[in-house]
Amino acid sequence: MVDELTRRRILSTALLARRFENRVAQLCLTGEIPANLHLGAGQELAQCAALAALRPDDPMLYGHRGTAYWIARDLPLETILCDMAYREGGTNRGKGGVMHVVDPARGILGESGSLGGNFVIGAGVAYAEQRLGSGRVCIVFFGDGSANRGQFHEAANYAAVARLPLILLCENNGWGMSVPASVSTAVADIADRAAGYDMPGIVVDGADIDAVFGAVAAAANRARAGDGPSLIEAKVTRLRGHWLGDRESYRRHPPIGGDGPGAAAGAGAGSDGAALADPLDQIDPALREELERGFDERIEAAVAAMRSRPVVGVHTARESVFVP
Amino acid sequence: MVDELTRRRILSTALLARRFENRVAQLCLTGEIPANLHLGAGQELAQCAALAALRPDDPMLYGHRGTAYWIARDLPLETILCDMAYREGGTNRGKGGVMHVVDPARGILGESGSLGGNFVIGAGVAYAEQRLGSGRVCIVFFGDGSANRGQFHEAANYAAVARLPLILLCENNGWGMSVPASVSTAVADIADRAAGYDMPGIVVDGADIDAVFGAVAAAANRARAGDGPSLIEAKVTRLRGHWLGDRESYRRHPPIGGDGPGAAAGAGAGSDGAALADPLDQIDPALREELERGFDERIEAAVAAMRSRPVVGVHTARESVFVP
Amino acid sequence: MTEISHQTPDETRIVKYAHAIREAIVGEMKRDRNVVMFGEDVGPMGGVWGVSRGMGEFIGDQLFDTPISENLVVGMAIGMAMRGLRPIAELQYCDFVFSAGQEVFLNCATWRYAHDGRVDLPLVVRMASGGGGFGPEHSQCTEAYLMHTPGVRVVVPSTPADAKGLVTAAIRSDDPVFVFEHKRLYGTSGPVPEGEHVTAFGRAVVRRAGSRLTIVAWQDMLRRSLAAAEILAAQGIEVEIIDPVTLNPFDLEALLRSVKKTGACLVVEEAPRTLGVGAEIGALLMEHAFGWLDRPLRRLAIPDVPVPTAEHLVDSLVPSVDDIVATAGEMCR
Amino acid sequence: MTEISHQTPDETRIVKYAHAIREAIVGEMKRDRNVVMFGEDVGPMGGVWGVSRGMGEFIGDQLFDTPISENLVVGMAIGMAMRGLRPIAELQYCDFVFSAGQEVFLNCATWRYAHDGRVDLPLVVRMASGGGGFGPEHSQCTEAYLMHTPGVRVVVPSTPADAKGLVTAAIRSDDPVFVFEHKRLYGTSGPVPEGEHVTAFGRAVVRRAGSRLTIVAWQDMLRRSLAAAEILAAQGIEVEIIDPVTLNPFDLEALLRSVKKTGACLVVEEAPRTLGVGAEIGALLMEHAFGWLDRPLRRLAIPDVPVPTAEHLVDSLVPSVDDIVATAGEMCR
Ligand SMILES: Cc1ncc(C[n+]2csc(CCOP(=O)(O)OP(=O)(O)O)c2C)c(N)n1
Ligand SMILES: Cc1ncc(C[n+]2csc(CCOP(=O)(O)OP(=O)(O)O)c2C)c(N)n1
Ligand SMILES: [Mg+2]
Ligand SMILES: [Mg+2]
Repeated sequence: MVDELTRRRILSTALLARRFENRVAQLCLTGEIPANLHLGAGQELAQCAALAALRPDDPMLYGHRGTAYWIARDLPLETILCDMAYREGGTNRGKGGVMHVVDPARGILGESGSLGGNFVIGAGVAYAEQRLGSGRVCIVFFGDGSANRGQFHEAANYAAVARLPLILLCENNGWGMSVPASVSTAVADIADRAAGYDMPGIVVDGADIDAVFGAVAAAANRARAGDGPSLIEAKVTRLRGHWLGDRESYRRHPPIGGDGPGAAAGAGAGSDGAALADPLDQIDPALREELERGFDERIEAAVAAMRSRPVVGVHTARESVFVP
Repeated sequence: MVDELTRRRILSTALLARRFENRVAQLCLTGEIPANLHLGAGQELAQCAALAALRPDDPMLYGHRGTAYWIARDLPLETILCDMAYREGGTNRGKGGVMHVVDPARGILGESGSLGGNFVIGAGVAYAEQRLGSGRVCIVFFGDGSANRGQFHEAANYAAVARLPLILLCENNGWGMSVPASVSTAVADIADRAAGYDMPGIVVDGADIDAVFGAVAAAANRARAGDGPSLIEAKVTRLRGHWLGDRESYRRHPPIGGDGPGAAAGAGAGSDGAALADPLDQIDPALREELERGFDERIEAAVAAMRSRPVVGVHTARESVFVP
Repeated sequence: MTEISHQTPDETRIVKYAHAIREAIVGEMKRDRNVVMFGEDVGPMGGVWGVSRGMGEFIGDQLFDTPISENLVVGMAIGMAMRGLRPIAELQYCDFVFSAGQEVFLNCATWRYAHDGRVDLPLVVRMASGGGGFGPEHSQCTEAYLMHTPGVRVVVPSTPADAKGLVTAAIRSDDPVFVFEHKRLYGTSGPVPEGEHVTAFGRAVVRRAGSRLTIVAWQDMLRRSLAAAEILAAQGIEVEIIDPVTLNPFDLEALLRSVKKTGACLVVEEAPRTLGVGAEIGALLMEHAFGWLDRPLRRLAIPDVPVPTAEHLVDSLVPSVDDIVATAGEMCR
Repeated sequence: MTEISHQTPDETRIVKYAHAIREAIVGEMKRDRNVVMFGEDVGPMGGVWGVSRGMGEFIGDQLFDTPISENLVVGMAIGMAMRGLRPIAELQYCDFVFSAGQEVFLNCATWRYAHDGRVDLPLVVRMASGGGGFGPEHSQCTEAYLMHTPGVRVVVPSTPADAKGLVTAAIRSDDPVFVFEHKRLYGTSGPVPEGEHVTAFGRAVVRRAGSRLTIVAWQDMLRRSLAAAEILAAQGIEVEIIDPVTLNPFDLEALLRSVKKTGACLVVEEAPRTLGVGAEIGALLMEHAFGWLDRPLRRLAIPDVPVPTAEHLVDSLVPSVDDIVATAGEMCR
């Protein structure tokens, strides 16, 4: 069981990420920010609970879904916005945008834009932590669709052989862009693959903070003790389509609209046409109100700060290819 | 249980492949043929039993170990020798050598020189057979080491999803070149990975003809019935090192010499220093003698035929890049 | 932006590039049931670029989604091609030739050769190239890598008509063909012949005739070059613009014909300068046109950096209409 | 075959190329425990090319075998490099840059850039290139592909001394460096400085001075060019031979200096002609040496076909000493 303080932190981070994302979606719709975010709505609790179970500097290779990964590591909202808006004050000055937010001191190592890269790179990170005796654990977040890349296999096998301190955290939302898992993936549970690497494979409900936290904490203990990697699969819901603006016409039933920025940003309907359950709705309204207090001000302050920053100059495009 | 006729055919093919390989090794040692064969000694029974359970035109992507795959498909010894010797009369006229023997009418489709290619290409072949309703099954032979390539994963997953008529036949000899499976592979049984793709995974003793034949026959029935792929793992022994001439100095104990061409060609010692058991030794000597009758004459005739063929002309090097 | 002039002036049906590709695919699928297309999100969604949108009738039979498994996507195409199908594999971004690197550069390129032509690979790989806003791993123009690879054909349609004609020809080809579809062109329109339309490989097209300078460009750089040519014409400088149409085979004769006339050549491309296609054109001109050239080759290309994400950064790196006008102007001074 | 003349004439210790590479690795491993090397069969076996033979003392700590997982091998190097190690990954054949295509061409090349230099990748990928008898997927010289890829360094040592010096420099470099080790050179010998020896990147070396023609060649083609130069000298033709040493960075100044003197250039390389390194050299010469060139560039390379398996077929495709003599002779007539 997650202690109360931690639970509040997880909920608060997830709520902030959601509210922030909604604001980002608005900024995208007005054209102020380029609309290339993959919305994290529905998956924040799992992401935040997992990171809460790790140390603040445990290295991570994050997934492409949402902003909670960075918020959970206390990266200022302003910084994230500046990356999204290609402004000074972000982490990658227009070169990487929202795909390549980076801050090594916070364990945010960046992302492979081509899916699969994070697995093998994460194995290398874990190898380094092990060899340097840092006591750190590397976590790789990935979607169920990405688990079908060959790199998953190469990394999982070697991580197990070398007992690397690696946590493979699958956010299984049942979709790879427009393709349902049933069409792309031979097993319902990605965790079933763990047996093929002699590592633990655990399925948890991604909306269940205790379950996610517990599984990741156990995996981290195991990894720090030198007992090797774990595969954890959190079943999550992709509430609002693949990208901002995805109307999910590929779902069998027509999407059902909602209200608020989320509705504009995506469809929010299950493949059976039913509205999808939002894990954040389980939070007690009073607690939610309390936790969300001040969020809008923080977000608006970040937006204002972002707006005050200049767009990155074109000279940056020619920098950073090689170490000077 | 394999019927008597089939058993004799399997044994006879395996014995011929061994005897042929020994002769090839001699020709390599005298420099008449370039020495780039990966010796199949120890794995022939598994290879021949597997192919005996399939139809003669079922497509195959063979492995790099030995010549039994082709002999089992009645490719003339002379043809194989000509490919090895870069002479006219082979299948690839010096372009592919022993790595790329090909004869589509016999289901011999060639080989990916880079390991892993055969898995995904095999999936495509199986897809085509399924779609064309040919009733054929594609078999991919591969080593335990190759099972750590990402393509294994991508192909296994999709073959299971699409219920492709595919048999993944792992010849697990415990080695990938100089690297023992314990150092490279997280599971002792490659077949354990089948669960991750919801397909049957069967381990058989590669020296047990009935077991191999039975498993492949069942997998073929399954595949032809539209029930999808299978992973079969035959435990085999690599009797003579990775390549011709491999003295296996990387094994913990010094290699123990034997006699005959095999000894010159490789070490033939287990990692514990004990001599390895040759599965062909289980054959009743009288039966073996009977089956081997005429082999030497056939082999010598093939060698003579090979010698009578001209080395391929250099013009061939500029042909066959594109369809004319 | 200037539209690329059409090849068939009598043709009046105006169609989008993406639609023209779809027409080619649908036409060939109807003609031959062994034509099958697959890739990530090509089914109900119609592909990330919308090329297979509205092709629902083929789903399940000749059109299907794959897992996110690029090695498999290209590898399957190889296996299917060996056994009588005519596969069309879609990669969402042409950067992903490297995600299936072994299958593309080793297997596709060498299988037929290694097996002495006993196995043909009549396969097509379709991919989206170039553009801005997608980041370093989703924005490249990787055609030079393929052009350095013997054994594969490389096709770069610049007009909707060529898109239809080249994709049709690619599907009918018995060799592996890599089709680069430029992201900025999917939405462009132009005249496209109705019904069957096949564009031959290896025939460059003079997109604009002129006497002072030969510009070689394709796809988005061709559009920019045509726009630049208008501006240059207003300044009294008539440039000739050659669209190679296919890079393998490459129509050297057409290039030489033009350069013989103009005496100079400018290559404009959306790829890193070093060993971009322009390098080969430069070397070829040295070898074959040394006597006629009165000015050195110039290359406009991306300086040797990856493609950034921000569009304004991309714009600062990729040759612009202004860059072309300036460089061509200098060359004609 | 003529041995490549050494850079340090006072040095008399004669060492093999493979051994020189090992010296570099061992030296750096002793100097810095964060230097680790891994790959398939590099441990107890010492590598397919014997480079790590006799390095048993490092096994388990700084030297280890990996599974047959090329994506992992390069991907791990990236992750390790991010976190303070200095990884050296061995790929058995340089064709296998495509087996780890995504990691090599997308991740290695763009990670630092996409993340604005906040993460460095001090990694080395060592690979064996060229040769004959290994077949189309194990014989290529893939340096042009890497040279077209901004973000990675490309190193082509031709002498044992350079092998030691460049591998040392590669390990110390904070950028991803791809080291091409030529199969036909592993067994060649030459003088190699004892102890620490670092060869700077980006400085071409004049391997033979001459006035009539500049030949650019590296590795086995350099050896053949040197042998050809002897024959040409006997005919009274003195050619200058330039070894670029590294292809990225490329020493343009050295090339121009030589061509300014000789007025002509021949590139000899062991890769497909189209968009081989020679193409870039041709284009560069057009751009920078147009006025000095009195004869067109010539390129000797593999015609655009894959590398076959049979050695005599390979020999018929790869530029030979005779080819070089003939072409250089023609150019100097
Ligand atoms: C190698 C590669 N193939 C395809 C893509 C395009 N792509 C980006 S996200 C995505 C879907 C990913 O699905 P999943 O891993 O389940 O993550 P989710 O989007 O569901 O969070 C695809 C196909 C890519 N970036 N890289
Ligand atoms: C992608 C790739 N990596 C490495 C090699 C070199 N190689 C050839 S055979 C081999 C070992 C294969 O081991 P395994 O699959 O177990 O088959 P075995 O040799 O034991 O029969 C290696 C590493 C290759 N051909 N392709
Ligand atoms: Mg998903
Ligand atoms: Mg093995």
